[in-house]
Amino acid sequence: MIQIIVFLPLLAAIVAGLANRSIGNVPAKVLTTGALFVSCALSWPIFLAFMSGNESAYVQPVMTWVRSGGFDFDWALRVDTLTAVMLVVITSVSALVHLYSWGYMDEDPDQPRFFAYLSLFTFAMLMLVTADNLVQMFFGWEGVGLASYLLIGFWFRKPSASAAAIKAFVVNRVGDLGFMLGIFGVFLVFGTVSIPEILVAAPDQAGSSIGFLGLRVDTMSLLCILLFIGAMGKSAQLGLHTWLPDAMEGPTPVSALIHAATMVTAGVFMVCRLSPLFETSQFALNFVTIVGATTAIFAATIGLVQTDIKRVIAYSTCSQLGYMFFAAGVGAYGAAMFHLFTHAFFKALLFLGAGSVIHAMHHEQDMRFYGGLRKQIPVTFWGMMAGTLAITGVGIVGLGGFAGFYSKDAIIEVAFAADAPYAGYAWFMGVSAALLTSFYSWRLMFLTFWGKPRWADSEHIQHAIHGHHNDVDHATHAHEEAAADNPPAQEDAGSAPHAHAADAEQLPDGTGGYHPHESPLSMLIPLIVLSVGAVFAGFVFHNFFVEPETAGAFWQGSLAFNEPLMHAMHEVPTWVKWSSTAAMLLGLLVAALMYLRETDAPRQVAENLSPLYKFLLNKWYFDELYTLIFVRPAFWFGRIFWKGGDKGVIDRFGPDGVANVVRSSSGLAVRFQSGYLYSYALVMLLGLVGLVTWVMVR
Amino acid sequence: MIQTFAFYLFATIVLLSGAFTIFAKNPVHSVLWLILAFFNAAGLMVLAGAEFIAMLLVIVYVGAVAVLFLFVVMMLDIDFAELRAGFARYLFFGIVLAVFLAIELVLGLEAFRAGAIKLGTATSAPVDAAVPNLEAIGALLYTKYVFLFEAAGLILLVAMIGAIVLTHRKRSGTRPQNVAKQVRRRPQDAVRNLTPEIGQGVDL
Amino acid sequence: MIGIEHYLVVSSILFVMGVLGIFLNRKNVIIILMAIELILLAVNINLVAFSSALQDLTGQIFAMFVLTVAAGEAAIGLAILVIYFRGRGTIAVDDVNRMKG
Amino acid sequence: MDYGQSLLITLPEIILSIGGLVLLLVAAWSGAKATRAVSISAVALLVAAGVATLCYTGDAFGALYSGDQFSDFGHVLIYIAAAISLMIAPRFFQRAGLARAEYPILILYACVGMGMMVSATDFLTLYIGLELNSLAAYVLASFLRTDERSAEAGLKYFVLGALASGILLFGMSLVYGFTGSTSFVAVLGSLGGGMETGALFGIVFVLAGLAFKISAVPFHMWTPDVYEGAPTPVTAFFASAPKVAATALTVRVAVDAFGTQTLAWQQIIIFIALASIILGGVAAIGQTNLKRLLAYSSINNIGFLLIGLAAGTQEGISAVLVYLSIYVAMTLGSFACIMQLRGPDGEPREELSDIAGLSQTNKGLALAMAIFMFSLAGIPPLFGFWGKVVVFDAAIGAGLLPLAVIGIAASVIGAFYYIKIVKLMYFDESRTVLQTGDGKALAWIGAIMALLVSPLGYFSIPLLGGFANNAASALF
Amino acid sequence: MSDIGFPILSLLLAVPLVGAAVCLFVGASAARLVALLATLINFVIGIVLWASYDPAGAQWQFVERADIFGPFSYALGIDGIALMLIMLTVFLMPICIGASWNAIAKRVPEYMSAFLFMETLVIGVFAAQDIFLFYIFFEAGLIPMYLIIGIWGGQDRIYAAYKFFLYTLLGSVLMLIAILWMVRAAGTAAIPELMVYDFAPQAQTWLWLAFFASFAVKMPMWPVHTWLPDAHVQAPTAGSVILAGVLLKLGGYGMLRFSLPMFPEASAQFMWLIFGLSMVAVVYTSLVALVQQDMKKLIAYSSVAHMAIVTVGLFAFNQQGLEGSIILMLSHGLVSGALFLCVGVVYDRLHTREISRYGGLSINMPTYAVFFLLFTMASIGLPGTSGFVGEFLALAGTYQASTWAALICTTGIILGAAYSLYLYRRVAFGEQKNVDAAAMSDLSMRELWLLAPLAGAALWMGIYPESFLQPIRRDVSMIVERIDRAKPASDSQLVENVGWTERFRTVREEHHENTAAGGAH
Repeated sequence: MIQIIVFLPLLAAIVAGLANRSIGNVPAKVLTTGALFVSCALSWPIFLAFMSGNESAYVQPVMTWVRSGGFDFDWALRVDTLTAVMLVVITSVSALVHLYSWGYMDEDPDQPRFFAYLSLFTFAMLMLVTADNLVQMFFGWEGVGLASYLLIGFWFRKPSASAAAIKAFVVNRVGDLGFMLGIFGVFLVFGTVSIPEILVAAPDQAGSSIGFLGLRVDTMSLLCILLFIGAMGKSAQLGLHTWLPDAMEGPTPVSALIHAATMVTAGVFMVCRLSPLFETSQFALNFVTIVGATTAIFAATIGLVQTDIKRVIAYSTCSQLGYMFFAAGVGAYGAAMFHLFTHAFFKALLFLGAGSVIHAMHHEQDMRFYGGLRKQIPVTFWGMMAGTLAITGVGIVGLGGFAGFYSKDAIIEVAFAADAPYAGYAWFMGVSAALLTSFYSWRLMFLTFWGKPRWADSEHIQHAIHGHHNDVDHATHAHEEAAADNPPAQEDAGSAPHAHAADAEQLPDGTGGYHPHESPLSMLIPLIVLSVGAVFAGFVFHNFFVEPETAGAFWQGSLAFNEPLMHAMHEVPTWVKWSSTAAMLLGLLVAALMYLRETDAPRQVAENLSPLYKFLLNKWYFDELYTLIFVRPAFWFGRIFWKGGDKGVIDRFGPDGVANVVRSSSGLAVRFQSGYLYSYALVMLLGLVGLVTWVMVR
Repeated sequence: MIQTFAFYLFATIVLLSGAFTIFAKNPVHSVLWLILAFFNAAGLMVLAGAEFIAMLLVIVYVGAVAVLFLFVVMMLDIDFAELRAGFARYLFFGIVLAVFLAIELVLGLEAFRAGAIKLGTATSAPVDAAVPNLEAIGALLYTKYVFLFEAAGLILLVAMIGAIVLTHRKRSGTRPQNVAKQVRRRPQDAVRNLTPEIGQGVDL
Repeated sequence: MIGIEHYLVVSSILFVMGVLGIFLNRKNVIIILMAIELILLAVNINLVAFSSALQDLTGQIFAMFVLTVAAGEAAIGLAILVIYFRGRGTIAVDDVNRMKG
Repeated sequence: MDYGQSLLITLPEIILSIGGLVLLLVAAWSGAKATRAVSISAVALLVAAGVATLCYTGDAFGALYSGDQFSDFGHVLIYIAAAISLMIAPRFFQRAGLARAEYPILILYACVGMGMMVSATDFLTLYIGLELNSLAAYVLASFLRTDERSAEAGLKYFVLGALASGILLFGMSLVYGFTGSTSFVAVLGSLGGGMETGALFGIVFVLAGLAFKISAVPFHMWTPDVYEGAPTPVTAFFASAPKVAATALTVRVAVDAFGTQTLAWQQIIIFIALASIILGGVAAIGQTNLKRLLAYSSINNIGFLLIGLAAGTQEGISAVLVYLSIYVAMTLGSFACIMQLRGPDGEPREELSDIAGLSQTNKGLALAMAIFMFSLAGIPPLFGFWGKVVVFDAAIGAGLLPLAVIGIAASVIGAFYYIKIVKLMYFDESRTVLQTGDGKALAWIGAIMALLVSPLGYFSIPLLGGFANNAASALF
Repeated sequence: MSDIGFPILSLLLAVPLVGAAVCLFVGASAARLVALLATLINFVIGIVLWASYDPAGAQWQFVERADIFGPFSYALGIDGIALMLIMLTVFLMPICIGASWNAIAKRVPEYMSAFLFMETLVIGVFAAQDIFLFYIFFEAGLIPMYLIIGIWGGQDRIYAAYKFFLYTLLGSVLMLIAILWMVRAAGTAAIPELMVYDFAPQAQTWLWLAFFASFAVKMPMWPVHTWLPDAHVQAPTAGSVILAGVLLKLGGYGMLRFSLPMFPEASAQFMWLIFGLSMVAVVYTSLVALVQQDMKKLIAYSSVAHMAIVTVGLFAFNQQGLEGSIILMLSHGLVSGALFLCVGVVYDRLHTREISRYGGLSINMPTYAVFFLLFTMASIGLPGTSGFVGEFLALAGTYQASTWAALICTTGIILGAAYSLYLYRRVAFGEQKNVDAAAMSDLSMRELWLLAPLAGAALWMGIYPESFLQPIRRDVSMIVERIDRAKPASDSQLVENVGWTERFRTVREEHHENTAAGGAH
């Protein structure tokens, strides 16, 4: 059964990908989507079986892979609780995204390719979560990277899309470097890369030391940190996060599936999967905590000022991943997984909702050109609302709430409860980030759905109105989007834009005469389904994931479930329990104030705090920094090595130099052969005298 | 004593005339100096008790070789004035080198060593005082060295062939008398009558 | 008897003189031929002197062969010189450099 | 001394001498018409002499002449080379209007001289043989007497050759004086008991004189000019048979006469070997004339040969002989190819630029030439490589590792110009349309030599190696 | 005689040789057919060979031997490593012929002949059991390659041909001296016997260096790599394929067959030299590749970087490193060859290799783009492709030997991704900037048939590498066993249960001990 779940998407991807021109669009779409729904349908029973405790972990071998002097790893599918959770997340979201894409990608000429990529991604992700050994996990790891690359660059005519695709791949590879070294180290230390065996053997190695780069370091800390670097890359944590916002160049369903629900959570999954390993190194856990907590707040600050609807959600994702990590860092792996689970639903929902908005707004992604869409696209609105409520963690302590309320608040509480060294920092950051999350989420909602329409100035809308639009026009849009990517810094998110107003037909209502229409059913159904998830997932599943009494049985040891910690979480003071709710309310309040009441306030704030605003708008200048210290020097050194090194030194003094020496000495020798008898005789005499002298002095 | 005096006389003249041979500006003079050198060398050989070789030297070199040189010098009709110019180019370097070699040789051969030079001991063809030089050489030449003697003959043969091959040429420019042709010639072949028109000329 | 070393010195100097004659001469090939004869003369003096010192006739035989060969050599040399002169109209050493490099 | 036995042992020389005389008479009577017949007879004589040489072994005329296996090897190789030089010649001289019967006769007498050289066990024999060969060679070099270059070649060859034989003679006289004998055996014995400086000088002078004959640096100066100026068949002859004779002679002198004073000459040989390899390689790069280039190539190859000699072991000598055989095949083949190049007017062409694009006009010729060039460069799988292997192997066996390393590294320089010829033939476009092919003899000889140095040559290794080993063992 | 009662290796050598001879005497179209036929027959023979090879049998199989002279003999025989490399050769050869089908228009018979001759030589290198025979085959490869580059190459073909020829010749002549010395010292020229002969450690040092001179150039290692970009750029497509696919493997094969088992102590002594050069190579050439404007040059530089990983793997002194290196060599042979083919496909259409002249090829050449992507991914070692298995194992082995080397060389996966994807982006993505490039047609059937087998092989090797690991396992473990005695100390030694407080303490003394034991630092 598990084989079908995993390989059916692959099969579909291959068929749709290779035979796309012979079978046509619709069969390809049907095939891939159908395959995913089958997978999904088969996954839920597995999950339910684990929930009911009827099933225990097992491994389904597939094929030999590599056997190299004890470095042995095979293709095998491991199913346990952790996998089961991921299975349902992946297959469900993926199936829904496939369905959604029917509508969203309807106008695209390359649909089979798109669906093939999506299915390929799903396959790789499934391989990742079912991995029995680290290398297969790495296979999935890189496989999803490939799919992500392909999907980000799906509209490959857009320069920005292909650039973003490369960026995603390369930055991920930086993380993979750590992952690979981690695997090597694991093999060196344990003599195996089989995950269960490592987890069993790990405690024995606690406290041992190992050489690394001439240093002598704690073995387990080293291994965990190396592996965690891999997780940082994939999960876009601080430092390696820069690819994620750019990845929004891909079609929106991709953002929903890959860059929100599944792939980016692979890092969290990995840390949870290897939680017994991480448990042996407090240092590594501290590292995870700090990175997670910092990312949570860092990404949230950037999210505050972004104007592109997808980018706001992307930073939100980044931030939420930070939550998951610091949850894992303080030892609450269950909570991390729980947040992963719920987040998958509500973040996919948000993205798909955003996609629906974008679809309705004719590929305009700038929120400054939205406004008042509440009535135009109600289903989308309500879906987005559900997502927002979920992500901001709306709920009442003791009674219940949306999905985020259970998962995110659990994390914040457990951070407070844990006695890990940096838990306090994590808690504070968590609460602060919750405040910011609430603010930017509501800002998004208010800018999009409330207020007056501000569409008229959007070039996309202008295009639509003036009939310039045609079906294969994404690339053209892309250029404009790229141009609009970096709006003038002074221009605040909330203020009415005037950049493109020149030739706009000024209608009083700001619609420019454009009438957004609701998305087709294929897009709405996923929204609705996910909304259900966003609303109920927390309530339904929190017992299994985090409740100390029941969760232990649920996890079956597939992650290091810390029951005392979970107990402690329930024992935190009441103010702590309310703190996140309070933060959420505060954020909502400020957002409402700024974007519903005093619509001029954002601009004033931006002007008053101009340096900070610019700093945030430019994403803490990470891209600029990396360009400065990595990209430019790489090219610079490349040119130096090429022109200066290869040509200027090696060739010049090597082959060319030798050739020149030989050639010039040839000239000399030839000149010596002057043709004159006496010089010939002289040379002979010289030789004779030389030889005689030599034998005399010897 | 007289031997020593004669040796030094001969030796000095040999060396001097050798030097003049090289440095003389007129090749004819060179040849004459060379002849002088040969004569004196023959004297040195006589002193060493090799009468036959000494005579041979005079006969072969002076009688044949040197005359050949002289002959060629004359025959080639060389503009001697043009050849007068000096040595230039490698003069200094060459002399230094030559002197160096000479010094090395002299030193190396240990002519100035206190004791006598230690030569090898000969066994192959000892000199028998009773047998005259000429006879002894003849006896050796026609027995032990007969093979080489014949080969030396071949050398002369090759030299002869070579000289002929290289220098002999059929004179194509000469016009020898052909009597038969002259006799066969008839007037009607040799004479023809023409009546040229004015201004046309005659076509020969 | 005159010591062998005296002969050796004379022949050495003569030999070197002959060699000198070959490469110091720029103008006339005939002189080169004569220089060669000087070298052979030096060798002959050497051989005869050794023959006498060793009381061994081989040296004299050798000298005889050298003489023979020298005669042949002179003939060939002059023949070559003649055809060279025919072709070029000169026997100046400086002109003998059609081929070089 | 048994004259009958001696005469049998020297039979090859006698056959050639008398045969030569007869042919001379024939030529004198019939003039140029007989050239062809004389040439064929001369080849026949060489074959007969070759057979004769293999029939009898032993010392002849006291210790003047030795008909051992070493000399057999030398004889046969020389006769083969000479025969080929005869076979490739007729058309060339015909075209030059100089088809003369003296050419084969001079070759025959040169062969007599060379035969004496390789068999010499006495300095007297050595000298006579050498001079016989040299005098014939001087004449041959200037054989195209109306050609200025030919005459100049002859003149240069003569003057420098006479100087060299003067040096050689002076050395021999010293050796004679300081050892008391001209016989190799006696010299060997005498030197075994210690050595006077005079004898040492003798050795140096003798080696210098011989180095001239094999055209080793720094006594090589004549080589390019003579090779260029001499008629091409003569150049082919110079590059093959006399090289064999002189090398064999040098080997014999070094081993048989000076073998007890190895240290005295080993370093000299090493020096001139390396100098030859390097200079031969370097100077060839700047050449534009094919014959001149091959002259430098021969200098280069002599360097490799001398490495085998420098080893001074039986193995080394065997290697020298193997190398020599392969070298003869390569060099004769190359000349056979060059002689097939003719301009539109039928005149021989020998400039490097003439062969540009040859592979398009005459595939077979270009292929053969390429084979020779790669072989000369010592690139496997061509047979020239094997020669280098045995030589360097011998050097290593004698513990001369630095020599081997430097020598082989310097061989790369040589490769530079060999592949330049290949480049010209294969990569460049032809500028002049050449007539190629000049009779079947040349084509056949080129083809056979190409086959010999092609990988098929490896099949001859057991045979060649065996002969060479036997020959070398005769010296020890 | 061989295990199957038939001199199959000789047959493998003879078929292309005969083909080469025949080609010289026939016309262009017949020569193409002859060449294709000969290579296909050889491929079939290769499959038979693989099928008859018994991984559990004797170490050397299909042994043939004929003494020639002294220690020199015509001896053939293969182990698993050689088998794999021979398979690579016979697999690539028909593809090369196919790639030259239309691209080569002038002097076709000679071209085909040169290629077939090359095949014989390369197979000979892998099959030779006599060290002289090995050398002959090894060196002889210069000739056909010189001609291929020089006659059928691009603009600067003559410079490139010269550089290729002389560079590699200089490298290998020193090896010849070493070989002669070894044969003399060991008294045998048989490679199997030499592989178990213990040379004195001092002698090993210079012998190793002599071999290194040759193999480093062939490999090519930094800084003697500069012939490769020139040779690749100028060579015709099939020439590049065979150069990258097979000829570069000769260096690795040599190290595997000679340097390591014959000179274990010297190998250990020079481990840091290898590591140092390789580390430089990975970073240096990757960065250089990043700034290339010429497609072939870029791929050529990437070859240098990949080969550097091969060398570190080889000198890691453990099973993973060696096996990884071998797989990486095989993989690189397939993938690099395929990439050159991909360049050739567009070159045939537009006659330029300048990257900027292309763009947006995914639009008009979708199938091509898919293949190109696949090979790009295999080149950067995406798991599931052949490149991954090789790189991963090699680096895993390296990590055990030196964490520094592993770290630096692993950066190659980042840089590799950067330059490869950057290339792909400029060629296949973006707008169609040039009208002529946009008008190019997609892969023809012939081209598809050339690329598809390579793609299949690359995936097969990535997904089920056991097919390729199994035959070499025993041979590699024998090498590992042999060199184990000289294994240098690693800087990644595990020390059990040192106290928690000592973490991140720099233990300089210990470090120095390690390096001292590990040889030159």
